[in-house]
Parts: sequence; C-alpha cells; structure tokens
Amino acid sequence: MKLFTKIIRTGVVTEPLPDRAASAITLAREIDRRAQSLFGRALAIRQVDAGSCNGCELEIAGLPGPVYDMERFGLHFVASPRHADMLLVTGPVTRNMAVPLRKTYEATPDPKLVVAVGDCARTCGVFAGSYAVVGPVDRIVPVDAYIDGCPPEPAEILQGILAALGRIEGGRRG
Amino acid sequence: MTVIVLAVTQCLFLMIAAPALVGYVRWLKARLQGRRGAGMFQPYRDLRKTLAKGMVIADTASWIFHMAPCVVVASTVAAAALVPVISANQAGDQLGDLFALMALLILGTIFLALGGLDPGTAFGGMGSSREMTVAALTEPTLAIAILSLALTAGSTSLGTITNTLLTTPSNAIGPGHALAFAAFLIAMLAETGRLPVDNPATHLELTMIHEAMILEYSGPYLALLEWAAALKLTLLLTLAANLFVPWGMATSDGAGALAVGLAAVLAKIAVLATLLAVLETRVAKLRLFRVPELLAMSFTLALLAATSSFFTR
Amino acid sequence: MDATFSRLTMTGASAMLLLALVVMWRHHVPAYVTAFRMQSVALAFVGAVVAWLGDVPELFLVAALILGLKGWIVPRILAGMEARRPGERELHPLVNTEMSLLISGGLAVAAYEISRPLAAVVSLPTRGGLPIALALILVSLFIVVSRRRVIAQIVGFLMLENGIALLALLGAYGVPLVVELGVFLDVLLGVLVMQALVPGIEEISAG
Amino acid sequence: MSETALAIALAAFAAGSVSAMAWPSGPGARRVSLASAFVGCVAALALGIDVLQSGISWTWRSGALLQPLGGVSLRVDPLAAFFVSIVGLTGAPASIYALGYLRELDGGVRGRAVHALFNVFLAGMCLVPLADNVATFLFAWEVMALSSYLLVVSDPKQEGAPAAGLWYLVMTHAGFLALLAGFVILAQDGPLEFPAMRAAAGALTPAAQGIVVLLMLAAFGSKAGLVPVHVWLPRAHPAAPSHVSALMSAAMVKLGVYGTIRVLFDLMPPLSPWWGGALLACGVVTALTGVLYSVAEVHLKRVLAYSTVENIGLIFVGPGFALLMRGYGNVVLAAMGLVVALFHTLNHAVFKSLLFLAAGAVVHGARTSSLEAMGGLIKRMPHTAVLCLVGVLALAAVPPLNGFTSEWLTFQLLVAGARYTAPALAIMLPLALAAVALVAGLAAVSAVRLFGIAFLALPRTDGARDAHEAPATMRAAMLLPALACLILGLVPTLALTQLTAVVTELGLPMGQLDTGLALVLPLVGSQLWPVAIAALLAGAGLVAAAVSRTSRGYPVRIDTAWNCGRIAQSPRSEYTAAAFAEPLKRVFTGFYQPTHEVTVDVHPVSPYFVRGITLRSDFAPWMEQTLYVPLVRAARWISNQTGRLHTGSIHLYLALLPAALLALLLIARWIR
Repeated sequence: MKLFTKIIRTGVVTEPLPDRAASAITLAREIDRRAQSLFGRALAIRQVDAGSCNGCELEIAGLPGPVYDMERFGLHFVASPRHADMLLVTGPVTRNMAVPLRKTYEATPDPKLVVAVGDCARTCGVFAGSYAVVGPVDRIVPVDAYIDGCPPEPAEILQGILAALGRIEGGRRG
Repeated sequence: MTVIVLAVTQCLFLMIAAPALVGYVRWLKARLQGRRGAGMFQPYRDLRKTLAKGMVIADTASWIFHMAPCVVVASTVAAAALVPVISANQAGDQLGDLFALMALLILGTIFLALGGLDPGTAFGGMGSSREMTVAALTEPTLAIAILSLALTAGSTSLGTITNTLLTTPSNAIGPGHALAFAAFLIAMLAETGRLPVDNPATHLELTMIHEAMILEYSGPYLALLEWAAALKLTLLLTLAANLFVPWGMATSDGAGALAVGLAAVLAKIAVLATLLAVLETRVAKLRLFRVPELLAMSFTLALLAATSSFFTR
Repeated sequence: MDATFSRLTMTGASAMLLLALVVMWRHHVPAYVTAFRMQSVALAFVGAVVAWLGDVPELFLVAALILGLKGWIVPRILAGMEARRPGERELHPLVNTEMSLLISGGLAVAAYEISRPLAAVVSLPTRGGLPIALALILVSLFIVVSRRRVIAQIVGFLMLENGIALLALLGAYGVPLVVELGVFLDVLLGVLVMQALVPGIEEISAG
Repeated sequence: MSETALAIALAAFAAGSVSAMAWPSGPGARRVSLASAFVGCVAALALGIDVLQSGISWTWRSGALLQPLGGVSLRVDPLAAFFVSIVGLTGAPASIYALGYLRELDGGVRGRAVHALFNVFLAGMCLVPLADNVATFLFAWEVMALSSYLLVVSDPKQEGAPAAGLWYLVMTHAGFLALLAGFVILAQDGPLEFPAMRAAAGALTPAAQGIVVLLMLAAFGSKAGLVPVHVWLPRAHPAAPSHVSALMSAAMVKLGVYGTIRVLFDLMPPLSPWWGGALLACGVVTALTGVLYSVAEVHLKRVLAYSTVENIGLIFVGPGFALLMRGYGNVVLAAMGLVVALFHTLNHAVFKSLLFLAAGAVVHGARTSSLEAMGGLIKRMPHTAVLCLVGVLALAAVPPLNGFTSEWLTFQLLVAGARYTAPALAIMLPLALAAVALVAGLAAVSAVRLFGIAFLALPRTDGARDAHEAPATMRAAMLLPALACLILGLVPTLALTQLTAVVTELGLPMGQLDTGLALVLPLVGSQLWPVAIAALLAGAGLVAAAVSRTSRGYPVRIDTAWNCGRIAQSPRSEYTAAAFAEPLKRVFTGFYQPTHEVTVDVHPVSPYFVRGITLRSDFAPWMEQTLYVPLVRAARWISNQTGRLHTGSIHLYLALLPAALLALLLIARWIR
C-alpha cells in the first residue's frame, strides 16, 4: 500500500525532449522512406556492445527509465535481433566482437537500421590503433546514423534514433 | 442465424480488441512506473510493422517451424470462438465446453513448444521445457475450478454456467465461487505467462519462459505469435469475467441488451486488466522452482472451492 | 434471510481459512502477523454477523473484544518480538511449501468429511461453516507442527484459538461471555509469556 | 457370416505359421506367412464388426478338442467381438509393417520362428475373448503368453532381452496361477463353463467374492500392466521387435481389460461399490506412475511402454467408476463408465500401435533407441515424422484427434459422477479428476518431448545424421492407424454407438446415443462437435498462413540459427531429453528420488584446469526394490528350505507320499 501512495505522490516524471537542434547527430546515408514510414511509431531496438567501455551503456540504460521514457515514442528494446528493426551499436569493434556483430546484423530481418552510439563507434576514440580493435563500426556493418559524444546523453541518443527515423529534423548530413 | 452472426461477431470482437488490452496494461504499468508510456494502441502499430517486415529463418528449421505460428493462432481463435463475450446464449456451446477450451489452449502450447525446439537453439528448448511444465501443472487447477463451477451450474458448457449464475445470483455469494475465482485467476496468470510466473517484458534469456520459445521467430510469424498471445490473455480475462461475474451479459438478442452487454464486458475486462497491471507492479517474478508452490496454492484453493460447493449444493 | 446469513458466515469463515493458508505460502514472519491480524478481523466480522442476524446482542461486545485484542494488541506484541530479530525467514519448514499446501487441502477435505454428521445434527443456519472451522483448527495445528520459527508456531497456536472461537460462534452462537473473557485473558497471558521466552527458545533452536 | 469369418481367420493364422516353418526361409516365406496373417486379421476384424453391427451372438462347442481339459467352447458376443476387432484392427497394419521391417531376417532360422510365432500370437489373441469355458480361456491365454514371450526374447542382439523375458515369464505365470485359482473358486466345484459359473456365482459368500476379485485383478492386472504389477511391461515392450511390441501394447495388454470386464461385469454378481472405488484409485495411481516415468525416460520405446501403463490406468478408471455407480444404483452412469473405458481402449490401441510402429521405423533408420542420440530426423524421415506427429498429438490428447475425445469423455464422466452422487464420493471424484487432468498435462509434456527431441533440431549422433526413411510397406502400415486416429477423433459417434450396444449386452443399458456428428451424452450438460472444431482450426490456420505469406513486404532470408553471436551452432548446445524433463524431476523429486553423481576430470598439472565434467543422473526404481526384492528373497529362502528335504533317504521320500495324501484328504474334508 505504501508503494502505491508513493506512486501517486510522485506522478509522472518524464521530461520532454530538448528542442534545441541535435548537433551531435550525423546521418551517414539516406534511409529509404518506406522503412521510415514503417518504423514511424514502432521500432524494436537490439543493443550490441561491440567492445565499449560501458560508458555508453550507462547512458542507454537511462532510455527505458521514467525520465527519458523511450516507450512514449514507440521504441523498445528486444531480446533477439530476429525481433529487432534497429541495431544500437556502441564501442570500437574488438576482434572478439567482429564476427558476433556481423552475425547479429545478418540475423536481423529487413528492413533494418544501424545507429552507432558514441565517439568510439565512429572513430575508435582513445582505443584507435589498439591491437585488440578491428576498427570503427562501419568497418563491419553499414551505419545509418552516428551519435557523437563520449558518452552522448540519453536525450541525444533519443534524438539520434528519432532523426534516423526522420521523425525530427536536425543532424548534419555526412 | 442471429446466433451464428452473434458468435462470429463476439469472436471477431475478441480478436480485434486483444492488442488494445495488452496496450492498456502496458500503458497503465508505464504510468505506475512514473513514465508517460505509449498509448494503448501501440500494439497495433507494432503488429502492422512486424507483419510488413521480412523474415530470417534458421537453416536448421523444418516445416514445423513454419506450421507452429499458424496452429498457435488457429487454436487460440478456436478457443476464442467458445467464449461467451456479449451474450449468454451463444453458439459456441454447440462446438464444445470448458474442457474443449482447455485442450485447444494446450494444442497451441504444444506447437509453440515444438516451434521453440525446432531450430535446435539452447534457449528455445529451455523455453519449451518450462512452458510445457507450467502448462501441465496448471491443468489440475483448471479442471477442479471447472468442476466446482459445474457442480453449481450442472454443466461444463460455458453458456449454461453463465445463464445459471444470471438466473440464480445467490450462487455467487459464499466461499465456493470466490475460491474458484481466485484459483482460476492464478492459473490464468500461469497460462498467459504474466508475473509472478513469467515476466512478459524480460530481456534476460535465462529467466524467460514464453519469450525464449519465440526468440527465433521474426516478421509475420512473430506478429502472429504476439497477436495470439494477446488474444489468449484477452479470452482468458473475458472468461474469468463472464464465468464468475456474468452480470450485464445480454440474455436476449435485442439491440439494447447487446449494447448493455458490450458495455458490461468492456467494463469488466478493463477492471481485470487494471488489477493485472497493479499486481504486476506490486509483485516480483518468482524463482522458477517456486512456481509449483504458487500452482499448489491455486490447486488447494480450487479443491476447497469444489468441496465447499459440494456441501452447499 | 437464512441463506444470506449462512453464506455471509461461510464467506467469513473461509476467508479465515485462506489466511491460515497464507502462513503456508509466505516465508516472511511479518506476513504471518498480518495474516493473523486480518484473520482476527474476519473472526470479528463473523461474530458481528452472528450477533446481528442471530440476534445475540452480547456477541457484539465479543466481536469488539476480538477486534481490539487479537486484531490490534496481540499482533503488535508479535511484531515487537519479530522486530528484535528481524529479517529471519521461515526458509526451510519441516514440510516443504507445496506439500504443506496440498496437505492442508487434504485436511480441509477431511474436515468436511468428518463434520458431515455434526452439520447434520446442528440445525442453525450457520452450520455450513462448521467444516471450515474444523478445517481451520486442523490446518493451524499443522502449522504448529510443521514450522520451525517459534513465532510461526505462536501464530499457528493463535490461529488454532481463532478456529476454536469460530467453531463456538458457528456451532452454538458463542459461549457465555464470562468464558470468552477468560479465554481472552489466557491468550493475552500466553502471548506475553511467549514474548518473554521466545529469544531463549530461538537461541536454543538456532544453536 | 461371422462363423465363416472366424474359420477363415484361424485357417489363415494356421497357414501362416505352417508356411513359415515349412517353407525355406526367405522373401517368399516372409510374404506368404505375413500375407496370411494379414488375411487372418482382416477376417477377425470382419467377424468383430459383423457381430457388433448385427448384435447376433452364437456359441460353438466341441468336446473332442482339448478333450482332457473339458473340451473347447467358444461364444461370440458383442464384448468379445469388440476385442477381437481390436486385435484385427491392430494386427493388420502390424503384418504389413513386418513385410518391410523383418527383411533382414530372411534366410535365417530366426525369420521362420518370428513369422510363425507372430501368427500363433495373433491366433491366441483372437481366441481369448471368444473362449466360453475355463479350459479354452486358459489355453488361449497361455498360447498368447508363451508366443509373446518367445517373440520378446527372439532378438539375441537386443540388450536386456533375456532379463525382460524372465520378468515377463514370471509375472505372466504368476498371473496364470491366480487366474486358475480364481476360476476354480468362482466355479464352486460346478462345471468350468462360463454360463454355469455365471449362474452359480450368485451363491458365492462375500469373502469368496473378495478373494475371486483380488485374484482376478492380480491376474488380469498383471497382463494389463496395473501398478504395482506393471514392472514387466516397460522391460518387455522395448525388447520385442517393434511390430510385436505394437501388438502387445495395442491388443494383448487390452485383453487384461477384457478379462476384468468379463469377470467383474458378466460372470460375477453385482459387487459392493467399494471394489469400484479401489479399482478407480488403482487406475489413477497407475496412470500417474506411468506418465511420470514416461516423461523422464530417455529410451524411446520405454517412453511409449510407460505411456501404455498410463493409458491402461486411464482405461481402468472406467470400470472402477462403473462398479461405483452401479453400487449407488446409477445404471446410466455405470454404462457410460464402461463405454468410455472401451472407447479409450480402442483409441489407445490405434494410436499406440501407430507410435510403436513409428518408433520401430526410427530405431531401424537411426540405429539407436535412445532419444539422446536422435534429433533432426524430420529432415531424414519426412513421412515417418508426419505419421508420428499424428500419433504424438493423439497421445497428447489434443483436438481434433481421438485421444482428445476419450479424455473429454473421461472428464465428463467424473464431473457427472460428482454431480449425481452422494457426498460420500466428495473426496474421491474431484481428486480423481485432478489426477486425470494432471496425467493429461504430463502426457502432453511427454509427447512434445518425444517428438521434439527425436525429430526436431540437429542430429546428435552420426547414426541420426545418416538415418534413412523407412521402406514403403512400413510407411503404408503406419498410414492405416494414423487415418483411424483422425476418423475416430472426428466422428467418435461411429464407434460409441456400437459400444453402447456392447454394454447394454452386459445389463447396463445406457439408452440410445444419437448418431449425429456432435457428441451428446445423457446426464452430461455439454456437447462436443469435433468436426466443427477441426474445420474452425483448419480455417483459421489457413487464414493465418495466407496472412503470413501476403503481408510481408520484404524478402525471406535463410540464415544460421540465432545463438547469441556464437561462431558455430553445434548439437551439443541443444536441449536434451533429460534436460527437458528436469523441471518436472525437480517438482516430483519425492517420486523420482533422483541420484546425481558428478565426476570432474582435471588436468594433471593443476586441479584448476578442468578437462571435462560428467554428470550422471538417474532415478531409483524404488517400486521394484520395495515390492519385488523381498518377494525374490522369500522365494529363494523357501526353495532353500525345501532343498533340505533332499537328504537322499528313500524312506523319507516314501514317507512323503502318504503324508501328502493325508494332508490332501484333510484339506478336502476341511473345505467341505
């Protein structure tokens, strides 16, 4: 009973997205309109940690929470790439994760998007040149959008996903 | 003729309303978690998207993998055809009774389990094993709950049970009815893989029961399975509402009566769904090996219900 | 009239039985105490119903006493006992949970079978609840023998006492007020003594 | 008409066995003898159906045959006809099956023996229900038992066959003795003809009645596989050749049911209802035991054998219920009880023969009988897989197959019984209902496990990897029972109307059953319309399939199974049969009493480098140990004691004669 009184007292804590143009987002390539309309308000995301320092995971973990509440946009995480429409890849691709990343991409039914989260995913960040690192994500799988930042804020990640879906403006064409 | 039309409409109503019910439960849970949540029509969008997507089929899969979703849908729809929704005098009784409904649900479960085993992945087999175990252990509870209903109503046919309760409401007061209701609800939670038996929103394979079997499905097949699961939840909730709290159901084919019946059933389902959401916010998932304790509890309740209705007959 | 009477009493009685089953199912001691509190409230409810529909006015007093003593004071004492050694659960009762639940189901069925002749001779509208009261007595005895934690055993004992009170209420519209008061004092005394003894017993049973 | 059918059947069986013995063993002999077996079975089926339809029963007696034992007398009545037709119905496919199945036996002595014995076995099973006096009955019973025993031990390569044969032989002969004693007491030194015994049975004292019932239940129960005298069944069935195990499980075991019904409902006077309660309880316990073992067993044919035990338990619920209801004076429910029992007998005969034949094909094709060594067979043996799936679904009792219909009837039976009887049954019937429901659920688990582990996923061994499809004759033979499963499931009234006639003959009128497609029973408020349900299922399934084809706007790709990004998928990561049953093993620990032994193989360098871990999990056969080990010990002790008599002194031996004579005279005097 205590629980529910607390719930009532707290109320909804979800924050609206900041409307400032999302500077951190780069759209790598044109995403076909059909897929965008299909994913308009329903998108299943599979998160793949290709070898990150888990900084990005910490931020991503904020997405389903009450404050950022990705579900209000019809986004949700799924347990299998078979169910997924978008791969949310973090970190520089390490040697051990190269094949699994590739397999995950192949295991995802068409159409599918790939969003690379964090600087490491785009440039390998401080790990660049390490013997354990194969390279940035686009070395392994085609990337549709990058979200810069080390790590990017949850709001930026949300904006990035939505920009990739063409639901909000913004993001440099790269 | 009108009876047939009515039956078809009722079945269609369940089939169409199912995703909305799931959406409502998800939305309410979101609100209880302090989130804004997606609207109650989100599942329709998800279904539309999943239906339109392509598929990836495992190279190890056989025709069972393709057959399973269709059989699951078919058995659930057939079960839905037996359920009285708006009107108490319904054509479904011609087809079969509560035991037939149980068997149809088991048919669906069996093919779901076979579909999970077919690609030969570890998680699929794990899910199948657990799902079948839970289903098997739920059977006795359902059977005894049905018996206690049949003892007062004099038949296991759904229409008769609802009609008897409508004509003699005093049957509903007293322990037998309430206990059977409680037992049925617990069994229903286990059957539909809700908390505390299974977490419908889990991403951790090792804790999965239902999800683990459909990890391998994608595109239209996945959509069919998700929709069948929603339909199963809806039909069991409707069953619980109309078997134990039938008031408001139409007993004549008059338009007014039917309208009232529709309103009543919507209200009852809404109440039950709210209870479900609140419960799922309140309780945590049980360890798999404490699930039998829960089922033993519900079985004891059902047994008490049966015995007490024996003696208050 | 009589129909509602019997059904109301039976509902109350079976609620009490269910709350006894909760002790089988839960492992937390606080849950036991809550179960006992609610069970006593249900008992008070039954007493009030009997007092009202069976017009035995002094039973209202009894119901009030039950509410006050078993519904409030005793649970508080129990909670206090638990508060001294919090967090200890009834993890491994002598009979595991499934078995306990099934056995209590069997006990209830047996109680029905045993009490049929009894229910046959009693002509009161409340006779329908007699088997449940008997079942409650059997089940709480089973709690006493099958649980390890002393507090669980005390709760079982108190529930047994509730069951006897229920049996008296349903079978004979309650025993004379004096006896009732005596019983209450006994219960209170017993609980207080237990409160004094429990820590020692727990030490022994733990060591 | 039916006389000639019987003559043809027996002649065919005789011809079959003779030809097999006389002809030089080879394809010719195989074809001829199995063809005549087939003819015999068809004739038996014709006989059964004719009598069931016409309801004309006739008797035939000859003092000359079997003269010393009191002559042969046969009587065909609907009950007998029903069981004869079951023998025919399951024997026919088995004979076709053997054509392909026993090919490798050509040119060996074993081939001859197996074919000949197969015919003898069939003849014996046809004669048992027809027997109308003790001599004929026991003769046919013994023929059946011995031929089946020889068939069980016929395969020397089969591991454990001799032990299984020993168990079987001991049990069946203990049963034989019990049978003999029971009949003798029942006849009360009147003539050992069934009509005479029927007339005289009313004069039995209750004590004598009790003894007879116990003896008969022990005898027929041990043939049928009632717990605790079921122990031979899971041993003997796997050892026998598959077409024989199919017959044993589908027909021979059912003759135990026949004997029980014949004695308890025909020969004996009405018994006290408590016998019914006992029988019901026994049936429920048997069903639970059988299904629990069939869920946990990994040997394919033993899984099926245990599920036979389970179904026998379900069948015996019927007679028990009938006795109970007749005792409480509710004749219609009693009749329903028997009808349901007979109907499930038929259904189980059909789908279990199908499953055993399929199991034979699998063992034949994959060269292994352990589920753990199979997998992926659905790709290698597609037709067998489809047929086996039909049997498995019938076993799991799901619509629209016949297993479901009889399960539904059993549920209705128990509910109606609970509704229409005194609260004295308040304890028994709900518990029985719960147990039957649990059995149904566990049977579904066992069915999924059987099919899923054996046919789906990746092959676990080379044997399974290069398994081959069964020859056409075997597949054709499996097709027949599969079709029967479907027909009996869709149109149950087809058989049920005949069965009402059978039980009416036994003095339990049930009233006319309407022959429509929908199943409506007296005293049961609800009805079942299997055809409509099947149509609904088919329709909805097709629509779903169409939707999944048309809705998608993107291509279908074939890819490796998703195993969390692992490089390669190996059968070693698949769920095994044992793992599949693990949750249930945990839930029912008290029943299985599982034993675990873990051995860790560590590297010599350091205990921290583990080479391999092997887990060996098994469960204790406590039933055998607690029940049979003491018996064996006692028997050995007695034989040792009697061994002492052999002192070698001629006078002692001579003295034994008059002593025995004196003892006999005294006993005879005392019995008078």
